[in-house]
Amino acid sequence: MSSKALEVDALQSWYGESHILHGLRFSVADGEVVTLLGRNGAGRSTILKTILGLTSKRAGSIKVYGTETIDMATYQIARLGIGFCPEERGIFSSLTTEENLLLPPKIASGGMGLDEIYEMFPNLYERRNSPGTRLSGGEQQMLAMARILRTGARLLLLDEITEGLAPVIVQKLGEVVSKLRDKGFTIILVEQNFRFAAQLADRHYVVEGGLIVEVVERAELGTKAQLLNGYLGV
Amino acid sequence: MEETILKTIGLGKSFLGFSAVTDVNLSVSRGSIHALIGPNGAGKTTCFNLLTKFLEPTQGQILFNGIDVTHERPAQIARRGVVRSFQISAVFPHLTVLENVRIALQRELNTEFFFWKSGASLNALNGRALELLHEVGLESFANELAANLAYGRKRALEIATTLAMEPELMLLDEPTQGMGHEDVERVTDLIQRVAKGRTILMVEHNMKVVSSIADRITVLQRGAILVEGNYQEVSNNPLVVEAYMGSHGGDSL
Amino acid sequence: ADQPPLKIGFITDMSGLYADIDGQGGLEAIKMAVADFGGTVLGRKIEIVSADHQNKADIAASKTREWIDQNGVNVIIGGTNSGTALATAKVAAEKKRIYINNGAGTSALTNEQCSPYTIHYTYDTIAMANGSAKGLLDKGYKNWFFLTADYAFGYALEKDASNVVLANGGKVLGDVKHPLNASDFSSYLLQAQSSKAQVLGLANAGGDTINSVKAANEFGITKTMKLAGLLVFISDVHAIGIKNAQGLLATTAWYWDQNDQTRKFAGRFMEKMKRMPGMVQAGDYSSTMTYLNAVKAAGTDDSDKVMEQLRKTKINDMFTKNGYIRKDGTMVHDMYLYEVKSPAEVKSPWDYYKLVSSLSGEKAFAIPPDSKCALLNK
Amino acid sequence: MEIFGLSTSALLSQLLLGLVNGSFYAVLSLGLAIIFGLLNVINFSHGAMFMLGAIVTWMAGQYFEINYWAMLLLAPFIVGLLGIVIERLFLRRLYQLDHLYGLLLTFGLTLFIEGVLRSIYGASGLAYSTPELLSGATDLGFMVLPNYRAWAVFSSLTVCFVTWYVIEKTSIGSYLRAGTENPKLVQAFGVNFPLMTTLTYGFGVALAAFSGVLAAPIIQISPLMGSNLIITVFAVVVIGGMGSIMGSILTGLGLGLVEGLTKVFYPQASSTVVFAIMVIVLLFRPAGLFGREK
Amino acid sequence: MKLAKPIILLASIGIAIALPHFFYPIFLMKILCFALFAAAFNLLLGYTGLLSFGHAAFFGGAGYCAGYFMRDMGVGPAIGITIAVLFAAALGALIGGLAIRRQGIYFSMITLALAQMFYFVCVQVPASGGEDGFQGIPRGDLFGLINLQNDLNLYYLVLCLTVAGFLFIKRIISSPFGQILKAIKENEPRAISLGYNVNRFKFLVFILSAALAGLAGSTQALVLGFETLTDAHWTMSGLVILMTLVGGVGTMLGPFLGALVIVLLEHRVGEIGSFLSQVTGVAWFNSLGESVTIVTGLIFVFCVMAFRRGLVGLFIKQK
Ligand SMILES: Nc1ncnc2c1ncn2[C@@H]1O[C@H](COP(=O)(O)OP(=O)(O)OP(=O)(O)O)[C@@H](O)[C@H]1O
Ligand SMILES: Nc1ncnc2c1ncn2[C@@H]1O[C@H](COP(=O)(O)OP(=O)(O)OP(=O)(O)O)[C@@H](O)[C@H]1O
Ligand SMILES: CC(C)C[C@H](N)C(=O)O
Ligand SMILES: [Mg+2]
Ligand SMILES: [Mg+2]
Repeated sequence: MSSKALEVDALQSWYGESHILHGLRFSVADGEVVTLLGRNGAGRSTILKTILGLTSKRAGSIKVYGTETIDMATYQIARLGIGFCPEERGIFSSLTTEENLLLPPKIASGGMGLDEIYEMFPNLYERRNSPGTRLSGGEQQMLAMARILRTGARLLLLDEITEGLAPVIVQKLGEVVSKLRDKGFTIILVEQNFRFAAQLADRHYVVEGGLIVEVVERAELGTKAQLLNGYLGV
Repeated sequence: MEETILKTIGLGKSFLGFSAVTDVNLSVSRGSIHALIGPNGAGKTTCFNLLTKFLEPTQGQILFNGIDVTHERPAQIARRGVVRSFQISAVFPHLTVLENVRIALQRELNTEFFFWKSGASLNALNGRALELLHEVGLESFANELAANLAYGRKRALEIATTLAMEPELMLLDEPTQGMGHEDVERVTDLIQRVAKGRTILMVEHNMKVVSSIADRITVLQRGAILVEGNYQEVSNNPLVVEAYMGSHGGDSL
Repeated sequence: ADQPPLKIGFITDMSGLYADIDGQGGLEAIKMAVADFGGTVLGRKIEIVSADHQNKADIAASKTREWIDQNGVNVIIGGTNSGTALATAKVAAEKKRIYINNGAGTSALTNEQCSPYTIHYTYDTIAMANGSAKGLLDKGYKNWFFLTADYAFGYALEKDASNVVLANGGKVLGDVKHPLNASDFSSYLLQAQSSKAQVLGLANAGGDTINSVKAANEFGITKTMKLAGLLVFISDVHAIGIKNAQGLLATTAWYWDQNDQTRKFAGRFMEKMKRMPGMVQAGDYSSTMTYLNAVKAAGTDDSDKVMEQLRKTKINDMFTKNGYIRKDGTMVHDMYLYEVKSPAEVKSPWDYYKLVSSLSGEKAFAIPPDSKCALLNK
Repeated sequence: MEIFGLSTSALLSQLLLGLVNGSFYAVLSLGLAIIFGLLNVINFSHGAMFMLGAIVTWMAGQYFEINYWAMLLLAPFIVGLLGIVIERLFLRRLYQLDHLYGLLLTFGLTLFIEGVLRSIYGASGLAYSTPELLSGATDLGFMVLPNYRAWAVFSSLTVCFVTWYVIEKTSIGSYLRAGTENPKLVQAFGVNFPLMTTLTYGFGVALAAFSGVLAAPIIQISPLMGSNLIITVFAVVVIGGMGSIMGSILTGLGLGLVEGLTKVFYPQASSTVVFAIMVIVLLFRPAGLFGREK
Repeated sequence: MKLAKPIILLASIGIAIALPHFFYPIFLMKILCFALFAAAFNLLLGYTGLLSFGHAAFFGGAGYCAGYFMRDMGVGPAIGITIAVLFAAALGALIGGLAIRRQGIYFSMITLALAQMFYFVCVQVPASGGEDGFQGIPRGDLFGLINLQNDLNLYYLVLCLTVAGFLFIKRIISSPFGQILKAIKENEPRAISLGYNVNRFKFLVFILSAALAGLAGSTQALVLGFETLTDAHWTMSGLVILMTLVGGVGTMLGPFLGALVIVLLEHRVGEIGSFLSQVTGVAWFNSLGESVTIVTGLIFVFCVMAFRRGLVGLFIKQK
């Protein structure tokens, strides 16, 4: 096993005719937490989707735990141990909350138990029998996050998980993510909420126009604050 | 004119035995920006749905300008001047930005059923529509299809359309959700600007926005009102801190 | 030699429900007739144009109109389906062109909608009803129950048959109407059975007849009642299968195994089409011949003159003996009542029928007492 | 005893016959409901697949002397394979689009398949006889029920139940339901959804073919035998609640009964009654009898 | 460039006037009637987002109604068609009134079901002539002035009616009313929240569409001289959907092209086949005539797979 959870090189990606990613290179070691920062439309969500092969076309190289995946089908990539929490949440209206939670198949051992998850998100326990899309916006967000914790995936791609959540929940989610990091999960976070990201990440990538324009290590946060401000307007 | 523009008495809604909103007595005073906050699933969106009659209340009464509107249809409520935005942005994607706004303006002409009338008669509305677009900074996009706008601009368009209805009361559901910092600031400014002469009731999780513009805040929890007050009062209330704001005082940004 | 060709237009169901009764086989029969005639008449080449009306009256009528207006077609031969036939007849009459129908059942063609240019050649509902009902009544089957398809054609069959039954001292114990193209007949059959009638008259056609006979066997109704198909084609018997069809009574104008002439025609047809011809296809052949003979005899293709010639000629060929065209357009000829053989009696493929009785043309095509056809009184 | 001028035994026998037909509707509408509910495709070719089941059975008997019992399994398999080919070649490319396109495509395929078979076998039909083992009838006292019809009900209901169980009670079912809404996401969870959809379509179509085999000995086998059925079966699915598996089964059976009664009291209307029911049901229960409102 | 439009317009008018001298007028009229029918249908599907699966009821119903008044009541074509259009509108109010309360596929199904019930009435009522069809509708003359027995005269009348129908539809679409229809199609909840009672709009547009379909149906009955059950059957509802889709949904030209292609197919496959076999020398094409359904089927499959935007998509470039 490689010590790299993810290695991306010369990555390009398209939606139909529009060329979104123009050759990215970055890598994430096993057990690291990194964030992708940037403005609306910079292409951060697209990076996550491209890793899973969800865009219409992609080129370059993506190695997941050492396996080249550029020519693999989405479901095969996922089975290498990736858990994905999409931006639009993707809750299924024809399934109940609990069915939504149980939906993603286990792809490796070591996932969390249902009890553990309900303890973490009591709202979900309360609403477990109602149809997934009848949940409030925030509850759906929790559900989207919770359901990938069960699967045993070790590499988590989390897209704007704090969006629409009450501050207390955001805080709690921060705790969850650090706990996951402690357990050795590898996490890629896409965030608008810089404060949230800053506490958690080992490294930040700034994305603009489909390229990585800056890398900021945790230690450099103080020195590069000005720079980040310029890119993100924080 | 009454001081209170909107008042609910014992408003409640339950879904198959689960009560999402219980006994809410809300009063919104004219001319204010009133924020509705609370934990996820507290019933904020449901309240909005009840106020605009997208949902039928199981209990209680809704008074708008002192008139009981509990049993009116959604379109009637809108005609009274209560207009909402949606949690997920709602525009007419294949109409141009200008047409989007015109749809809302068109009602005042009272020609909406005139299928024999020329479409050119609507050009009379262009001036006003452009004015509104100017207000939200979109006039240069007037002939663009709404579908091609960036997210933050779609929200701005939605607000412009809502304004076109000359609403007395605007209901905004998480207007800044999913926006980058610049957009958040732009929309916050926008809300403040359009609030002049109107009343705004908004749901928002971004405490920066709430603290900077809300005159009054109602905190919902589990479908019921927990406390009410200005930002200072609410953010220092231990119940609110525990249920909603968390130890960072909600200022996670 | 610069004479324009004489054109025969053939329009029928080529692709739908009734395509086996007429369709490609009918076209082949007409081609055989033209070839047998020598390919030319009055020094003109004989041409055939054909079309599929898809059982849609509008297509039938507009095609006919177009053929006459634009292509100079001299005679229209039309196939199955009453609706299309009535619409075509109307156009032909308006344009004064001869229209010969083989395959449509409706007697309206020679009754309320009769025209001096329409010839109804092979059979009509009256002849079918007479054939079946008379034959059975003579054998002592007096009590009838009808299973009737719920449309004009089914009603006509039932009405014509029950008139005959009543006129000959029989009784109609009841009827049940089923929607067109029903797939399950068990319910109707049980209703029929409980009437305790001796004969079950099937006033339907095609798939409906086939399915009724199949179900009647399954429910053992054939043991207690005699099944009389008021309009059964040999292709239907083929589809039902001899095991289920045995004992079924069927009236027909023509059967391939009647005599040497019919067998010879059938053999030639079989070679081309890989199936035996039915009465409609035989009628196509015969009517084409008859028409061409009349053109030759009249020395012109003028519709009125040819019609006159047709009316005064007796038809004697492999299709019928001493047939003639009555004033209302009916071609009057003998009809035959057959019974379907039992599997043991069948000696060769398509050897399905044994003769029960025959009925003279006058009796079979009796003019209805209340006929509204004005031509009859001229 | 008499009810509406009909003896109890007559009424019972009519109801039983209704149930027989109902079980055909149940299997057919089940297949349609699965395909609609899980793939979002309005499978207009369902009637053609039903017909193919019957014709393949006839062909196997005619040309290869394979008997009914073998075909009961083989015909659905063969037609299912055809379904798989159709899904791979055509339908696959239409999932992202409006329902209409799936409908239009399957409508076109139906015309094509029916047209080709009609030009080979004609329209009047092919004969197929009841298997020896099931010929004969049983006297139930109030009526004589052909053994074959009893078998048809029994086997249909068994197939329906098993299918329902798999879809509603196993995880395969929940993948399918979720995949209807958001196929990409389900794949992102590591499920080979394209394969599942292909197999599901194949299975739905195989159900239709199974029903076709069952029908072969009792109704006329002809290239057009399915074309009148499809619209009724479609109505059944709508009344049951689009996509509801149990709904389509129960409604199928129920419709058989209602139709049976109509055949006694107002036979002409027996093929229209389903639409009257549909209007009434939809006006009062917008999502069908067993459907969930969105 | 400014001149292009009027030139195209003038050319089309010229062609339309000259056409019956080159092609068979009745056939042309049939295409016109179906084009109008498809355009009426498209007003609902393409511009309001409502898929009616019951439009045959209006088309066929109006045909019967016009036939009945013209043949059995002896009224002239102008009055006959007017009554038939009113009848279709009333039927539209009935069916639409019930159907618009439901959405999506359920809306389509209610329209289908009600149309099937109407079909049942057509089958049962003796006046319709059942399967034999309602035969012998007289063409009469227009206002006692223009003799419609003459195919050319009738052609110009039908042309005028169709063009008027198209212009009317165009007007509806661009009218203030049409704007709201578009808004409903795009985002119904938003239209409601802007204070529009969407059901009223749907109701009105449904009636307009039914009335126009009725105009097409009654005109066709006048042209052909009879009316049959085919026109009221659900397959006719299916056919009009196909025409619209094949031509291009939500465009003015689409329904016209779709009708042209489908009517051509129905009537001309045989000839197209023999033409092809002459050109290519492949004898198989000759047998095309017997296989209308096979060819039609293939064309639909082809359209769905390759020309999803309809024929119009071939002319208008991608956005
Ligand atoms: N499905 C799609 N089809 C076409 N273009 C798309 C699609 N999704 C995203 N884009 C475009 O790709 C670009 C990058 O989008 P992406 O969603 O990756 O941005 P992001 O950085 O995640 O921003 P956001 O804050 O809005 O989520 C944007 O210009 C967007 O308009
Ligand atoms: N249609 C419905 N059926 C059943 N339960 C519902 C329905 N709509 C909302 N709920 C439930 O009611 C509660 C309140 O939901 P609501 O959407 O009003 O929350 P909210 O305060 O807007 O939360 P958020 O901030 O997360 O958007 C939630 O627990 C939700 O699951
Ligand atoms: C059985 C068919 C050839 C007759 C057809 N039903 C008719 O109407 O004439
Ligand atoms: Mg994003
Ligand atoms: Mg909410």
